[in-house]
Parts: sequence; structure tokens; C-alpha cells
Amino acid sequence: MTEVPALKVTDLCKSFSGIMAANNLNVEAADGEIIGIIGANGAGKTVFVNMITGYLKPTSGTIEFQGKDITGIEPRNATHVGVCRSFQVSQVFMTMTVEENLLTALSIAKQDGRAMLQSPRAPDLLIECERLMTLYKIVDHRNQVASTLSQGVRKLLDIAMAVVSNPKILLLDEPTSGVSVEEKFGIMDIVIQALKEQGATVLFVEHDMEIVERYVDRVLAFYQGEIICDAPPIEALRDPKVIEYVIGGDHALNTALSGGAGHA
Amino acid sequence: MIETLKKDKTVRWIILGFLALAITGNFMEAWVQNNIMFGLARGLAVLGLMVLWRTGLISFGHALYFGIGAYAVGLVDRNLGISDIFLRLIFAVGASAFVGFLLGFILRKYRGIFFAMLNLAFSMVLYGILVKVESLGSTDGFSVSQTTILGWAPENKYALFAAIVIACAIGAVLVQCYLKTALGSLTTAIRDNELRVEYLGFSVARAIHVKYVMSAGLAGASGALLAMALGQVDPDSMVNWPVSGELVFITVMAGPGSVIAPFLGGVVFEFLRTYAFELAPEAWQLIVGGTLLGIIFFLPMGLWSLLERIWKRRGVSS
Amino acid sequence: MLAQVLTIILDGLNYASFLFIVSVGLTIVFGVLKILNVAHGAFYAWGAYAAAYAITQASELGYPDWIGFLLIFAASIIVGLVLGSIIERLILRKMYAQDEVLIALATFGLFLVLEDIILVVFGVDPYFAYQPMAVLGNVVIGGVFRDVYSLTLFALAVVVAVGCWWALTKTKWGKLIAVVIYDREISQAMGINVSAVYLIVFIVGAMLGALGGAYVAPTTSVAPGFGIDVIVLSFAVVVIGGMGSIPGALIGSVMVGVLRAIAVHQFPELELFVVFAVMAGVLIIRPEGLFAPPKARTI
Amino acid sequence: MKKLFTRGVIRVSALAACCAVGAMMAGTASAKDSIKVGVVTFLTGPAAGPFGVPGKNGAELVIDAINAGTLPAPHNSKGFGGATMEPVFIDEAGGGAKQVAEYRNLVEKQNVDAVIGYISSGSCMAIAPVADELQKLTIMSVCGTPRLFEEKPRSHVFRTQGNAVGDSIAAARYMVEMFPKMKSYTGINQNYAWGQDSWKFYDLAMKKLDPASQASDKPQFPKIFSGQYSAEISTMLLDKAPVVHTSFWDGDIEAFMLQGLVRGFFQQKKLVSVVGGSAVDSLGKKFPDGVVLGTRGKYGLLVREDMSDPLNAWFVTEYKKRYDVYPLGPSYQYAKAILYYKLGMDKAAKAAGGSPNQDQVMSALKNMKFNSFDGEVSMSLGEGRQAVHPVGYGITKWNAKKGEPGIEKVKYYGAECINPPAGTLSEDWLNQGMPGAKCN
Repeated sequence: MTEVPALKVTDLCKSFSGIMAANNLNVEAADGEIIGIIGANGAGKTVFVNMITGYLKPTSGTIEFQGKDITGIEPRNATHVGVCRSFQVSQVFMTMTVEENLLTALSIAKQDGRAMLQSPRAPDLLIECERLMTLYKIVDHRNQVASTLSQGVRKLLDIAMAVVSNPKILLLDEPTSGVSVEEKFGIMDIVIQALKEQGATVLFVEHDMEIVERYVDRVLAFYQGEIICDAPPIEALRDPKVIEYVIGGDHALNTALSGGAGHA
Repeated sequence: MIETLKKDKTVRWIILGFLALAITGNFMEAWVQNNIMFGLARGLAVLGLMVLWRTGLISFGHALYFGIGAYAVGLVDRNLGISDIFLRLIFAVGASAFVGFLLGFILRKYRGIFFAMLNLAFSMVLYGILVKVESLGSTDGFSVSQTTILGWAPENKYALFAAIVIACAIGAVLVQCYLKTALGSLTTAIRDNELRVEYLGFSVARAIHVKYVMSAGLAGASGALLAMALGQVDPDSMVNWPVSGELVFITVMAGPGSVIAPFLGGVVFEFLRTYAFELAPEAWQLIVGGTLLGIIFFLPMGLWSLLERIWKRRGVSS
Repeated sequence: MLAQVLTIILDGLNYASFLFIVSVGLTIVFGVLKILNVAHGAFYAWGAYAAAYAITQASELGYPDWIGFLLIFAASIIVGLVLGSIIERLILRKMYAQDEVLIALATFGLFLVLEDIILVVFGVDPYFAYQPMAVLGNVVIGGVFRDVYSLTLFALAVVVAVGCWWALTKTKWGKLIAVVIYDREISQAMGINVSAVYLIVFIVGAMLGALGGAYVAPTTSVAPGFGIDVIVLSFAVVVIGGMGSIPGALIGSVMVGVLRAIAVHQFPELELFVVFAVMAGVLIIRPEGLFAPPKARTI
Repeated sequence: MKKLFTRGVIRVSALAACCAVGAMMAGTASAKDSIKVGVVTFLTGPAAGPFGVPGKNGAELVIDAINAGTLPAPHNSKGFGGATMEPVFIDEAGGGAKQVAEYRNLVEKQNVDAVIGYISSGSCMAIAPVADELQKLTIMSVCGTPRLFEEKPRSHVFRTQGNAVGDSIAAARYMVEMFPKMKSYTGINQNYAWGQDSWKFYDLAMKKLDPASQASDKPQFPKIFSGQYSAEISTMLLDKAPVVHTSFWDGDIEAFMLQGLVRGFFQQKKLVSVVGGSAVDSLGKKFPDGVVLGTRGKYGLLVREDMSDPLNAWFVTEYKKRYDVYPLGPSYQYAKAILYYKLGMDKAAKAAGGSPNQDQVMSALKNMKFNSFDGEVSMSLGEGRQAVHPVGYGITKWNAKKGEPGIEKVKYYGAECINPPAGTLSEDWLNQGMPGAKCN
């Protein structure tokens, strides 16, 4: 780990009319690392993700990607350098089918003028689309219009669309929110498996401690715009501050731990 | 691309349909020919509006470009004596697309009702200028001399009719090609989800700008052809807000279903107005307005969706 | 010089009062129902026709001239009630789910229909209902005769502005409306009868549109096509001020009114241009208008 | 339900298509003993009440009388060259481009034999080139811009109304004669061909007739049909010029008068209204006394009481009988255009010995001199296509005895006193100081 980190966030701050939504955030992430971001509602998780992907401009501080300063970059340029994201509420093209969604995403991701003037159904794109659909196990839904998909499948599509340009860093904002309990692990298995194959650094926001414990290498715990804990999951989830401010009380802790243990 | 075009059913229909129209046009009664000519010319502007509509944008001010196209023809005729259809079209499309390009930098940031209203504001600025400036004909406008084709002055209207049919066919095929490209498929994508398009790495503003300039150029061509067909330009029938309203009306009436729909819509509108005018010279607006309401209520996807339903039913029953 | 400045200001305020009364209804309807109502111009024309008809009839029947003032208000209330409720209940209510621009287009269709029904009902001959204007006479201000009626227009605009402000901030209904503006769905969930709020707001908007027309009727010839120019003018005012904002409509009217008066006095050829140039300029700098009302967070 | 509706729509569309085909077929048939003529006038919009409808009434009255042969001698022969006229009325509202489209429909769809009408100068300028292109005889009835025949020679267009030049020169002559002490003048005119030309020629004529006179530097040109003139009235009240020239017509003149009245405008300013005749009747007693008023010919208020001319007497009486109001300028103007067409048809039919073709009718119409309801008309300008006739002005005075509007100090200026000789452009003639003008 001597080379530059994939992501380096230094003293990042964001205030909304005086209220600090992010206060002196310092984070480093290495290549291929999988990091879970936890915190109560309003703790600043999404603000953090939004700043890194350029949706919000930080008030101060810097964001470096592979040593390059990408602070305040436009979302599309974040994508260009290799920082992509998914959304808490799936952002897909609702009136298109799954296949059309991916084809559109793929043709944009190619990033060259010629591709934009070609049909999105070009043979190479079709092959790539097929691969992604298989990888994310949505191939059965290929001709289904996005608005009719179940939440889980829509999430998978959302993430599949986020990775079309083979990002170096992927930020997933609550990949399992709105997904039924039965589907959750299935989805995360698919996603993490797929992303590991790509070798991307992943940061994902998650409320479900079972998922955090099972999939991540490291946890960032947020509280009132600050990172109160940055440690491996076993440590982090036992940290008293995290228990008090994030997980919330003994009951939650016990459930989380026993559930986590059960799966482990 | 050409391979896919050859396979494209719509392109085949456009070529066949417009070819048939160009041929039968010669045997039509003059007034039918006229109405079709006006309708097709207007259809070009509607085609541009349809592309915007598919992107989720409606403009209440495209009479601006329609008017620029028409006045460009009038002015190059009056001041430079240019009567050639190609030169006139080049000036008209160039002028309207250029203005669209400039205003596009502002307009591409706006959506929904703001986009509609800002367009209206710009078109009314032009109206305010035209109405007041005597050298531009003020309220009266001025007449446009007969159109020639590469130095040949045709004796009857049929040549212009055929030229307009061909121009519209070219416009329709080009737009169809455009919609079939990845860039074109962004229309629906942007309407559905701008955020996603941005995060896929494409500038929504730029995509909208491209479409906006395209729609401006098409509206300019439309106004130019109509000015040549009518032989007259004036602010009230070319630039005032009801003209923009009419264009949007035809767009909605035609429906977003196909690039052929705008031309169908334009022609239907022209006949609707002619008959309404004849049937009730004192209350023709009532008929036109009532039709508009009826379409919005019962055929929100326009006449084209009606045709599609009929075709589908036929397909199933036979 | 001073006389001229005074005259320009008075001319501007006179026009501004007219613009404000017409556009305040439009802006209220937009604020609450999110509808850009092109048919507002038709309410204006209907108000003018109804008032002019009533006043000329009353005059022929020998009633005193001042009765015209009562008729102006009666006409606007009746037109607003009848047209407003019919249109909201029968047409707009079925469209709220649609795209706002499509609804605007539907109101354009309504405008065309209502315009021509005027011809059927009232005929093409112009109406002259000058009695209320004549009975008030004139007064010299700044060396220029001004009609008192136009000055009362100014007073009416102030009354309408204060009335709207009072109704929206001091009454129970006003608070309900504020909640509905803030978030339609939440207020529905809270048990507010949103449908009734919509109906009432639309009727009030229609009444104000009709009042504008009715009050202007005595000063001019009420003839077919009466509402057509008013639409874009009031659009301009509403857009300049910020769609849905009453103080915005006030400021927008004053800006347009005074600028137009300056243009007429000093640069007559810019008269029409100035209104829309201001509108375009404001939209470029502040697309939401000078006084955009607060919006609920949608993300 | 939806299916039912769709089916209904399809049936209706099919029916509409059948109707369309039927209408096309019907359009082409036309018998020899009847002719179809498009009559264009304002049926909607602000100009319909004061101009369009009186014009339509005048046309209808005279068409019916000619079809029945009940016009007074010498015009009492039945029909138009023996044929009965079937008028098709069309609305003039909307811009010039719309008028062109409707004109094409009239000619090519309805297959009319001729088109008569047009009030607005904007319409006339738009229609004239199309009339020549479609080669359809077209008689303009009201519009006044001199550009119609001075910009370009026309092949199929005629105009039975004298142009704005005559109206303006007559107004200037009247002012110089009656109010020689009022040296400066301003104006309020609509900003299109008619308003611009009216002001331009009034201004030119005043400068020539009284070199000491002076125009204001702020003449007002509001948009036609704007209806609100408060700021314009203020501007003119602040202006030192005692005379205000206006060529307002349609609803605008009435709106202007009403707004001016309460502001004491007419006590302070001498208004010269070129064509305010329509407002005099509609405003009745409200119309101020002392306005210098013209009607663009021997029409309306000027000749209402004058029963010496049998044609005028017939027209006023019959019109009043049928419509219960007095005929206005446009009524005369439309009646005149219809009569002119009849005379041309009669003459051409006689020469041809049967139904004349269009060329024969046109050559009969050219350079014609005839007596109309407003006296003698001579088609002497524009290569025999543009009428000249006397124009009169008077000063309004309420006739308390009859309870009707009245006019006094009426003066007529002969056609040759206010129009350039054939072949000379109006502007050149005025700039030269109106050489050869024959006034008595």
C-alpha cells in the first residue's frame, strides 16, 4: 500500500446555511477496498457521497482520486475519471426496458463521438449488455419496462448502470433500501461478487448492520457530519460511540451482533 | 448506419409515402395541394418540437424560429433579390439555427414551464421589434416574390409543392436517423432521468442544446417554406404567441409516436382550419379549440396512437 | 419637467394597477394549482362583456350611472363563479395528473372556445359602458387632466393586494392554501380537502381575471378579441415577479407599467418591446422570478 | 367503453372524409346563370362591429337589390351581366399570411368568379400579389394605403376607394382653411401601412400648404387594436401642439374617444379624425362637438341628410329600413365595390353578347367612370384601377332637435384637388407642391 490511495479525502466540510452537514472529514481508501458507511438519518452519509461524486460542491477541503484533485468536479466528469455511483432511490430510465437502459448507458459510457452517432444496438454493445445482464442476474427481465420492475431488480439495474464505464471507485447509496428482507443478501451477493471481479474500490451506505458486517473490510461511522469511527467492522460495531449514536441502544446491538454471528 | 437505415421500417414508409404524395400532388386540386403544402411545411417545425417533447420539453415560443425563417426569406428576397429555394433555405435555417445556438446557452438550463415561458418571452421580443420597426414592414409585413429552383422559374405551384415534399422527406429521414443513434436515444433518457444521464458521464445541457438548435433550424426551415408557399410574411401570422400555440397544438395532436406524425398532424390541422373557417366563419376558433381539448382528453398520445391502434387491431384480426 | 415625471409615474401606475388586477388571479392559480392558465384571458374578456352588457342595459332602463360600480363587481363575481366552477370541475380536475405544459395547452384550447362563445352570446358589435367613468369626471394633476376612474383603479389594485395578503396570511383558508402550496400530497394525507381548495382558488382567480376586464370595460370599447393581448402581458408580469407570488405580481406590474409609460413618453417605438425584454432579462438572471415562493424539497 | 369510443372516432373520421370529398365535388360545379363571389370583411375581432358588419350589410343590401333588379336607374338592370350573385362571406381577422391562405381557398377551392372586399391595408398589400399570381379579379373596397398601386403595377387588382393621400391632403386643406392659426400638430396613428401613410401624407401636405406649420417630434404610433391609450393621451396633452391628427378606425377610435373624453382632451386639442365616422353613431351624444371629421368620401354622417342624389337617398332609406341603423362609410364602400363589379359585368356582357370572360370584365372595369351611392367615381389612377372621388370634412355638432349626431361646415374637395395626376407618385407630387391641382 505504498502507492497513492484510490481516494483521499482531506478536511472536507459542507455547510448548509450555517449547519455543518460535513465537518472535517478525512478518509483514505485503497484499491479494491470495500468500505461500509453507517450512520443515523441526517448524519451526513449521503452528503459525503454527493460531494465525492460531484452532486454537491464542498464548502472547503479536498478530494483526491489517485492523487488527482477532483474537488467540486461536475458529476459527469467524476464519471469520466472513474468515480461512479448508484442511488438510494433507483435512478433508471423508467419508460425503457432493462436492455434499453443498459444499452443507452453503455453507448454513453463509450465516451467518443462516433459511438454517439451509432445505433445503440451496435453488436459490441449488445455483447457487453448481455454480459452485464448475466453478471447482475437480470437477464430474465431484459424486455421488462423499468417502471414495472420489483425494487430489488431495479436496484440491480441501477448498480449495473453505474458500472458500465468500469469505475475505479463505486459509491453505492443504500443498495438494499426498499428491498425486501429475503432479497437483500441475494442482491448483495451478486453485487459484491461482480464488483470484486472488476477490482473496484467500493464505498456503500448501509443501515443494515448484518450486511455491513458480512461484506465490508472497513466501516466509517457518521454522526452529525463527523466521522466518529473508522475501523474494521468487528471493532467498529462494538465501539460504544457507534453503538450509542448509530446503532442505537442495546437491543439493536444485540440483534445486530447475533444476526451477524449467525451468518458468520 | 446505412445498413440499419435500409432495415428501418419508418424510413421506408417515409420514402414511399412522400414519393406517393409528390406524384399524386400533380393531380390534386389546387386548394388540396395548397393545404397539404402548408401542412407539410408547418410539420417541419412540429418535427423539431416533437424531438423536444420526447426530451420532456415543450416550447411556447418556437414561433421565434418560425418567424426568423420566414423573415429571412422575405429579407433576402427584398434586399438581395434572392429567389432560389436552396439559397433561401440556407439563409433561413442558418439564421434560425444560429439564434437557437446562442439562446440555447441560456435555455438549456431550464425545464418545464420555465423553458416554455422563456421561449415565449424571446419570441415576443422579436414580435415587439417586428411590429414596431417600419423598415421590417411593422404590422403588415411584406410579400415574398416567387421562388425559383436553380434559376428555373416554375409556372405552377406543383414544383414548389414537390420541393416542399422532398424537403420534408429529407427532414423526416434525418430526424429518424438521429433518433436511432445513441445521441438520439438520449431524448427519452433525458426525459426519464436527467440525473442518471449526468452520472453516466454525458452533459444533459449539451444534449438539450443540440436538440434545441435542431428544433430551431427545423422551425426556421418550416417558416421559410411556408413564407415561400404563401408569398407573404407578417408578424401576426408568423411570430405572435398564438402561432407558437398552434405549433404546440399540432405537436400534441399528432403525437410523439413517429417522425411521420408531425406531417400528418400539420396536414390534418390545415384541413381542420379550412373547413372550420368555411363552416363557421364567425366561430371557427370554437371548432379548433374544441378539437384541441378533445385530443388532449381522449387521445393524449395524439392521432398517431389512433392509427397505431387501428393497425394493431388489423394485425390481430387478420 | 416635473410635470412630465409626475405624468409618467401616474401613467405607469395606472397601467400597473390594471396589470396587477389582471395578473394576480393568474399568479394565485399558478401558485396553488400549478396551472399556467391561458384561459385567464377569456375570463378577462368575459368579465368585460358581462359588465359592459349589464351597464348598458341598466343605463337604457334609466338607472343612475353609479349603479355601474355595483354591476362591475356583480358581473365579475358571477363570471368567476360560473366559468371558474364549470372549468375546474369539468375539465381541469381530470387533468391534474398530467404534465403542466399539457394543461397549459388545454387551457389554450379553452381560451379559443370561450372567445368564440362570447361572439355567439354577445355578438360582434362593440359595447360602450362609459357611464361609471363619465360619472366620476376628471381632475388636474401635474398640469394634465386625469380621469378619476383611473385613479380609483389604483385604489382597487391596492384593495386587491391588501385583500389577498390578508386572506392568505390572516385567515384559516389562507393557511390551508399555504399548506397545499407547500406540499399537495402531504396536505391530502393530513385530511385537507385539497379538491375544495383547488376549486375555491380557481374560482377566486377567475373572479379576479373577470374583475380586471370588468373594471377596464368602461374605459374602452369592449369588442371581440378583447382578451388576446392581455394574456401575454399578464404572463410577462407573473414571470417577472415569480410565478405564484403575489408581491411578485405587484412588483412585476409596477416595473412593466412604469417602463412602458417611459417608453411611450420618450421612446414610443420601444413600447411593446420593452415589456418582453424585461421578461426575458429577468428570466435569464433569475429564472424563478424576482419573488419566487418557497418550494417543498422534492429529493 | 374505450373500444366504443375508438370505433366512434373511426366512423366519424370516415364520415368527415366522405364529406370532404363531397364538398370538393360540390365546389367545382357552378351554373352559368349564377356567379359566385367571395366577399371578405371582418366578421370577428375588434374591427367587426364598426367596420366589418356595416360593410357586410351594405354588400348584402346591394347584392339583393341587384339580383332583384330593384336599384334605382340607371343601375336597375337585373343581375350581374344577367347572372345572379351568390356571395361567400369570409372573415378578414388574423394576419396577412392567414388572409393569403383563405384567399387561395376562396379562389381554388370555392372557385369564386371574383373576390370583393378587404378593409385593412395590411390585408390588401398581402392579397394583391396573390391575386395577380392566381389571376383572379379582385376588387378592394376599403383599404387606403397608396402603396397598393404605387409600389408595383397590378394586373388583376382594382380599388374603388380613394387612397390615404387624398384623405390626408383634404384634411390638411380643411385645417389650413378653417383653422389657419393652429400651426403645430401631433398625431396618433396605428403602426401599420394605413396609419403610417396617413400621418406621412398629412404631414407632407401641411408643410406644403402652410410652410409655417410644424409637426411634433413625438407623434404616437401604438399597435393596432391595443385599446388602452392613457399614456399616449398624457403625452399628447403635455405636447404644445394644438392639433391632433388621427387615422384611427375600428374599435380603437371609440376607445380613444372615451378615454380622451373624461380627460378633457377635446377641450384642449383640435382632433382631426380622418375616418371617425363609425364612432359618431356608436358613441352618440358622448361624441364631442368640434371634432374635424372625415369619412373618406361622401359617406355616412356627411351625406345622411342629403337626399338630393337619388342613389344616396335610396341607399340611406333602404339601409335604415333593413338594419334599423344609418349606413356607415364601410357600408357605402362595400356597396360601391359591388356596384362597380355589376357595371363591369354588364358592360362586358353587352360587348361579348353573352357570359363574358374575366379578361373582358377587367377591360370593362378599367378607367370606368360611374355614379355610385356616393356620387361620381373615376377609376383614373394606377393604370385605370384606382378610384378617385371627392373627399369631404366637417365639424361635429350634436343635433339636439333630432337627438342624432350632426355635422356642420362640410366642405368637399374634388378628386383632382387632392390626388396626383395619373402616372405621378403621390410623394413626388406632394414634394413638388402639388402642381396642377384643380380646386374650386
